[in-house]
Amino acid sequence: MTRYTSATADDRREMLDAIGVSSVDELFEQIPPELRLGRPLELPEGMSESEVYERLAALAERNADAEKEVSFLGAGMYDHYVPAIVDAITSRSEFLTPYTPYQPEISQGGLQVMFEFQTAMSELTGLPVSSAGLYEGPSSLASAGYLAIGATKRRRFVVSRGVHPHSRETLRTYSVGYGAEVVEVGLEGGLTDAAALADAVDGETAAVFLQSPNFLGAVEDVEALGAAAKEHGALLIVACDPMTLGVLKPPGECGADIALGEGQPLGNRLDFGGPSFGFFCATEAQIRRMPGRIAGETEDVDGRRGFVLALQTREQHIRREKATNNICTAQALNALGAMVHLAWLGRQGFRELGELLVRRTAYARERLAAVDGVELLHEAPVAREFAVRLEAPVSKVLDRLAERGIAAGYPLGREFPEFEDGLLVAITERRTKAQIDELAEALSAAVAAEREGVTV
Amino acid sequence: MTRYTSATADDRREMLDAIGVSSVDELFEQIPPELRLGRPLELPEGMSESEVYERLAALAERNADAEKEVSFLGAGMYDHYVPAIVDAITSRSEFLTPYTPYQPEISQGGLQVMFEFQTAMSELTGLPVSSAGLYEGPSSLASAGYLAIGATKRRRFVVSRGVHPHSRETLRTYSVGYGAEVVEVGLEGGLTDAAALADAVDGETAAVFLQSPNFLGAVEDVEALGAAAKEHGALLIVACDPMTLGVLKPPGECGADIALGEGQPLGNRLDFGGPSFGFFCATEAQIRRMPGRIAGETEDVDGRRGFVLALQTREQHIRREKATNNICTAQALNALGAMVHLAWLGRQGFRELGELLVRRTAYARERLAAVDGVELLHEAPVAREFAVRLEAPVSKVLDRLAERGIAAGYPLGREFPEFEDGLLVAITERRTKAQIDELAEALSAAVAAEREGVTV
Amino acid sequence: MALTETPMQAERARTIFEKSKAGRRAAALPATEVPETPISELIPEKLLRREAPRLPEIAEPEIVRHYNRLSRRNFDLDSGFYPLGSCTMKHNPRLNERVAALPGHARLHPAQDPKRAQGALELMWLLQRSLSEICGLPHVSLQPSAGSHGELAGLLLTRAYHADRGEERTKVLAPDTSHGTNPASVTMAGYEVVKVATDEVGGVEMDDLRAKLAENEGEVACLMLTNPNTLGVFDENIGEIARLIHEAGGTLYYDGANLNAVMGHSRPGDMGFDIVHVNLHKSFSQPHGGGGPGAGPIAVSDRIEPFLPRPQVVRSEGSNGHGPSFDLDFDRPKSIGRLRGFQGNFGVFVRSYAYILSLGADGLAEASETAVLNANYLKARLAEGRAGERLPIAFDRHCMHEFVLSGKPMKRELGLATLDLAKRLLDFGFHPPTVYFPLLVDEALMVEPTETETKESLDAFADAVEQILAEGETDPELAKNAPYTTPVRRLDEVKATRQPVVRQQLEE
Amino acid sequence: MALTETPMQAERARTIFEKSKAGRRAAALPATEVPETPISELIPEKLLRREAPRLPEIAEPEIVRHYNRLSRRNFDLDSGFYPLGSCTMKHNPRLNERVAALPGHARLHPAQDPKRAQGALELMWLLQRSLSEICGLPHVSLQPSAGSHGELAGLLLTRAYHADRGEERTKVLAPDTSHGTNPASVTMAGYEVVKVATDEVGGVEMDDLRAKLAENEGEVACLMLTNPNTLGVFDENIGEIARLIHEAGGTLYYDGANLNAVMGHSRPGDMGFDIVHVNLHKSFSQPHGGGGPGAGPIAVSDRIEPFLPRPQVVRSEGSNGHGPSFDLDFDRPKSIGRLRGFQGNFGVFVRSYAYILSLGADGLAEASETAVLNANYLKARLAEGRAGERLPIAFDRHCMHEFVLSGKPMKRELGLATLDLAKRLLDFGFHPPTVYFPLLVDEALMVEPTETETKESLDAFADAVEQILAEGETDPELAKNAPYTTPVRRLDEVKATRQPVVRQQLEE
Ligand SMILES: Cc1ncc(COP(=O)(O)O)c(C=O)c1O
Ligand SMILES: Cc1ncc(COP(=O)(O)O)c(C=O)c1O
Repeated sequence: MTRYTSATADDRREMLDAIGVSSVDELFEQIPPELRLGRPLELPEGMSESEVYERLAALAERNADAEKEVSFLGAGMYDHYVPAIVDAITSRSEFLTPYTPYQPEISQGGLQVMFEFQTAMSELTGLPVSSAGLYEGPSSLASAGYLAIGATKRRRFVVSRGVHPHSRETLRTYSVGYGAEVVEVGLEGGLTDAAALADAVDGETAAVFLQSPNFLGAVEDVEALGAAAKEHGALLIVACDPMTLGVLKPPGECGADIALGEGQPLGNRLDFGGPSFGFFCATEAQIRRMPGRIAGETEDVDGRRGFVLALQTREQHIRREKATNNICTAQALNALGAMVHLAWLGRQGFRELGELLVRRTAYARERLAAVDGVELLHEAPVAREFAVRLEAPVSKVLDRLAERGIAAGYPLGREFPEFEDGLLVAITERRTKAQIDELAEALSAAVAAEREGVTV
Repeated sequence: MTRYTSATADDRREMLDAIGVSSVDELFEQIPPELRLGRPLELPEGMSESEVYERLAALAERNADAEKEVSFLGAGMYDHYVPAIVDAITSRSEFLTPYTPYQPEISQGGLQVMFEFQTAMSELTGLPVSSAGLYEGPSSLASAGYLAIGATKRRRFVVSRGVHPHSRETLRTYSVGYGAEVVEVGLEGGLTDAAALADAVDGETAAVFLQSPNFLGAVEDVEALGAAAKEHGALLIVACDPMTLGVLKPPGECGADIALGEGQPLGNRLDFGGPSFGFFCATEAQIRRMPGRIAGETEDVDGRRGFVLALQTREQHIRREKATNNICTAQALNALGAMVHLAWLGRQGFRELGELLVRRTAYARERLAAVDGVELLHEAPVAREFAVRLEAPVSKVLDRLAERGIAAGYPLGREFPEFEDGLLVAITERRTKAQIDELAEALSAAVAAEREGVTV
Repeated sequence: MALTETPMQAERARTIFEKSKAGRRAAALPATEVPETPISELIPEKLLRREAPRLPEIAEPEIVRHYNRLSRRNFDLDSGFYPLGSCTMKHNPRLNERVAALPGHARLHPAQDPKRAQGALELMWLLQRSLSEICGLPHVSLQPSAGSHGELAGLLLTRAYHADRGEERTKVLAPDTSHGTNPASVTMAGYEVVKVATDEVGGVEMDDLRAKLAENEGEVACLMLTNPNTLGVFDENIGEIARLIHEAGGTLYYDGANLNAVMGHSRPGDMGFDIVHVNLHKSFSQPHGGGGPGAGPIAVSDRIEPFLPRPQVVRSEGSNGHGPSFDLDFDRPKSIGRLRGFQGNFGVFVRSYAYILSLGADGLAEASETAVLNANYLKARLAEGRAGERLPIAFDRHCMHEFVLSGKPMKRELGLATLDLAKRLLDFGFHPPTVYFPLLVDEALMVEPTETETKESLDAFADAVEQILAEGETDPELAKNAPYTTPVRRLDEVKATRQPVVRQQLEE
Repeated sequence: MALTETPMQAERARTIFEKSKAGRRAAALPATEVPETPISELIPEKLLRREAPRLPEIAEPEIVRHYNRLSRRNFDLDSGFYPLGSCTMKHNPRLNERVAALPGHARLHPAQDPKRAQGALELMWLLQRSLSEICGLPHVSLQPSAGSHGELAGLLLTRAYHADRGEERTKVLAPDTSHGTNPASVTMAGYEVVKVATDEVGGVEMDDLRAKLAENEGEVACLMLTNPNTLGVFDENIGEIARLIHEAGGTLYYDGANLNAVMGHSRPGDMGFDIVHVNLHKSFSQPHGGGGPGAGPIAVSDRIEPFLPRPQVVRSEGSNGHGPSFDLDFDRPKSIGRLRGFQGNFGVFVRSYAYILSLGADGLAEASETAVLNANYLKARLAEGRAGERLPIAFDRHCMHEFVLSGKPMKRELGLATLDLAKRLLDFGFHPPTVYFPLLVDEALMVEPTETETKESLDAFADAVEQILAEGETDPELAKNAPYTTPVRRLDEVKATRQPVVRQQLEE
């Protein structure tokens, strides 16, 4: 008997009698003998709670996390401060342990949270309809592609190179499945090449994918770029960073049909990449093509206000092969974290935080640009992240800064061979002026040392 | 407006109008001008949540806690593993934030927990009546003295030197107040000197105080020692370590009138000494003299089972100067932690844990005794802690072990000048055989180095 | 005084937006510290937002109250019995939450240099090995975010596998008992679903399978199966099924949602499956969170391995004195590519690995044993008395970890639909079983007690069903109008879909 | 279907012991690792326990369910308005819980060498300095475990102070409005209480004070005062009172339970108090935990300092380049000694220091301002309509952070006792005010809203009182039999004291 099960020897006897078998093994006889394992799994024996804790704490010790070092890593996930009330609320059993709210009468807590979350994301993106949350950023973008095919009956995607490389790659992976061609449009001065984009879009284009701020941190003129899509009846799909939407014009006001993105910056910890959530907002026109759960308001038999899963006829458990998406279990708890974080920030705080990020990012960009051996990779306006070029091998410089307890940023080389010398630097409200100054100082020392070939 | 208050400018205006004053200052005019501070407090400005977190995390970093080093420190508080469900339950708002249950109809959760806790502590100590929890160990012992005076109308205490020095000192502090004489009886071979005790007790003695295992870890023969108290009609008051009561004979079976102690080992973290709780159990005869809250079972008007604060006529809010004790706010949440821990351990686990401690302690004692330059301070039987003598300056040896990330134990010198060379070593289920071996090895090296006068 | 409603019913729903008051706030932010340059000097005006989004304005105390009170309007696993078929609502150990919250896990950036994330990569590698052993398949990718994501991955792997052999197949077989995500994934992966019938003992109808294979010769890319299937029945013909599919050149996909029945007893790989997804939020105790997060790692055979998603966690033996080291391998030319960002739901991996460490080999096997024992016991209890009459078991045989009843007689004889029984169960403090699934059983009730329930809970549930059926004989209206004691009563779901209101409307 | 009881009422109380079943368990323990020597070979048989204590036997899932369900039978501050007079039920920030849980705090052993606990000692020192500034007294000891413990400390300090001057005094003065812990502490400290009357504006009756001082000349050791007092009234004569007590050679003790009214506005030290206790679980946001933990640090004047408890946290300036360092000072010859083990409730210190850092100088002052504003507003609202008639304010003047109403007219005119009103408030979802305290007001209702409540909550409470009084005019039985919607209804407290049942009885 493990500590999580309760069947005592007596219980087993009574239960087996009631079933009418003499042993549990008899119940497993429906498995053909040759398919029974017949040996213990080759796994360690069970451990006590304290031993499991020690084991995992020892593993955790071997990671350089943002509590141990000063991190300027971003590239889609950011070291924002998650307020204590987020943990206090998301850790309540009542939110942590239920399944998807299939029985609305006893799931009003979770359903109302979804409704509130949809309202908040709709406010942020400026689009009227929001899903209750998808897996995470890149797969949400790929799901938008699936929606676009359904909406336009076309199978050609035009994607800016400014879209997160993980999103572009995921879109490609999915496209092989549902059958779509992906055309990429390059960057000019850190921004999507408008002319190339206009050329690439045609009457066969199902959707145009942009990201703003884009992967290099540059704020795109979505409205202007989107014109090409409008003209040819393609959907305009915009990935965005929710933390910038207190300051930047919302996609909905820029003509986007769909706004989506990675939700981690809102109330979710880094967790080495997940779980977080993807948000997905769209125009009324797309409401019956949306992926994922959507909560809707209704009434009970006595006229009480209540909430249910609405438009379930889109979903796999009803529509099966005709579903608008296959998603089932998604990220309800992570969306709750986001909602609590947004309520905590509030209307004023959310804007102030956005402005704080813009100002500290501008400061950091200036400080680094002033460093000898460091120059800006582009001059486009930025909101919370920016790219520089180093006149020394990026990975070597990063190792030197790591020695000093600084994760200086994200090396662009692997995903942007054209920026082999590129480094992406992200700012959050946790990165103080002092830390930014320290980064500049350390970077200058490291680049200099590399150029002089000093060995670590 | 701080983030914890809600009065907006509009609110203030409306509220001031309703009150009929023009400003909040007017409300403060009842304070004579010369007594108004008239300047801001000399404290830093308020900080954001993330800044407060960083500040306190930086302070915490500067402590060598049991997560950072291997700790054999005990002396009344022990590094036991607190199961995760304890935190999960004690952190629920419903337990964390209410006041003392003055309105029983809406406090059944807390009141039933008290009732369960009383049952558990009664089972552990073998005494029928338990309080719902006092501040902590030593002050509970001092409160027992106050009870003894009320019960016997005598004012002389006989205390074994084996009782925790903090308890003895606290008893002295209190005795100066309520007026009692404290007579101390020494130790022989680590145990209370039975003959001296018998001599010290007389017809004027209100109570005899013993501790088992005593401060040096030795298991006392409470029954035998207690005879003297019985003979002269003094109360037998026994301090004990709850974690040993799965193995050791409960005080109730040894003739104790009162069993009490520090509750920290049960479900409470170290917290640099508090908050924890004191437990206090007694015979039926003392029920109306007990200190602190006691929950009792009763019924509601419809005959439903329910719980209330019983015997409140003992308490200060009813009896005022005639109260059996002045205690009010105590440690309800800490007692809940203990109850959950005890339920988690369960009847079998609690005994097994006690046996584990006895066996690992015996092993550690043997290993250390075998170290050159280390010898046992006494040969008496021990349960979870033991004392050794070092043939090198204790504080220097401790510094050397600290260098290796080991807190080797508690130096006896300050409180026991006669054991200037004494070290008290505690064992919990978190101290593995490997760590014990490492301690022996490190101790041997350190003592040797000190004797050879090697400098660190 | 007569009660007209429960206290919770009396409290009408108000969203946090309706509790907002201009000027209030909970957050205090750090000082800017750097020059307060006007934003419009840093970013062109036309790219800026005019009005701040209308997020709620409310101080911290009321935010906490709002969500605490809301939480109590949920039924949860920590409140009572939750026999929701196919969802494996087993206990969620809090230890797992504790270890997942360690800063070394929770504040580790996913783009951290692998050299400085060795603990995380080793944990992922260890989890991969564990799942590989449990599934009986040599290779594992942890990337998929949930079961359905794993299914899509499996189908894309199938496509890549066939393409690599120069074939393009168009059909995927799935039994009529399959879960909705299966066909949905098939379509998303660009395939067409071909249904296979179920035989009289609840397994795949072999003749129909042969027929479908013949009809679609050379076209069948894959057969997706759940075993034990959604009827809780272990398909004894699985060996033969595998032979047929492989003969036909297809891959065999195992929907691992029901793995909790066979851990340590039987392995999909040994049954002949090529691809398996595992729902860590089912068999491996990741809390469901009211609808996620989860994770859907996949285990595959050698022939599928080359196509696994990128990146893969790899281990290299330590050289000269150094221990082994771990890395992310991106250099996988045949890979289907990414299914999502970064490395997957790591926080879920930590919890599930902690669970595997806690139970160990014996514990996992014992968990499945007890799950099967509990299911068969509850089935036996429900075969007694009224339940036995009105709610017969759909396929009368020993079940594995779950079983399906049919409410058809109850409906015919008492006029009570399965939905009515489910709603009435709410008044008895139980979460109802899964209803109306699988589709081939009318008025289906799918019951999965899981191993972490006590005999007492199973008995209480059986007694409640008996009592509801007894009520139904005398007063069927009681169940038809249930529930009575829940925070809200039966809700109008049609309205919510006909005129969808999907967000709070706000003034100004 | 008519509701006969609420779901919670329908669930009868069962203790965890009653849910026990032999053989079940939640804990798995580490292996012994060392020789399994029979215990009786290590400890003599006669010292060993025969039967293991009958603790519950139950697996983890049911333990979690038991306590989660129990928790919902509590009303708590995070559920609603809690105007419990004298208890300062202000919001408990979760940030404080987070920082208290950091391993550097939570797993720090109290006997750790001060050299290796510098962060903890510095935190204690910083908290001491903060409280010193807030109280206007130069020296602080954090040792006392709660308010009443602080009172005892203060009285023992008083005794030591007099003894040091070769005097032994026997009497302590306290107003009839004082909290029960005051006289109880007086007796415990070996003194005799002498009551001082209250004047028509709620302050100390000066003539009576003079008389009592004269009657007990040379005998008065101390006057214990709460200011603002338990009527919520600030005693304007405090200057004169201090002069008289000091003239008489006594010490002046400040019960700091009401400090929340004056933080940053007025300081006990400046009022002439020698000794102050602070309830960190009131003004400084430590959660009450259903009756603790708390902490009751004391701040004292120079003449009391030599007698402070041992050990004291001290700071020494850093020499040659090193920063300052912190230590525990045991060498205090005149100290009254210890009041408890180790250094006090450190975990509480962390929370309260985090609170002080969060609010800062302005925030603390603003908190007191808003507390006073909220109290006066609610007082004004309750002076309207029926409440104004039936529940007059005991002392009609501006209050500080709380105020006291008298239910005397309500009782006379409607036959409703204050208790009935309190119980009826439970049905409206409010925690009632403190009742029947202070004693000198009949049918007293002591209302303290605190600064963290919204105007909406205050209005809702006032409306509820109005409605209950209106009901009372037409149907007084309604309130007399209230509550109706709570998990249990009115409980028989007499029975619980007459035939006390204070533990679960168990078989075998
Ligand atoms: C049989 C079966 N297959 C697939 C799924 C889909 O898994 P997920 O919800 O993790 O996407 C589920 C659970 O919902 C299921 O029960
Ligand atoms: C006025 C007053 N004095 C003293 C106390 C006692 O404080 P504590 O409960 O912390 O011992 C209280 C609170 O109960 C109080 O309200």
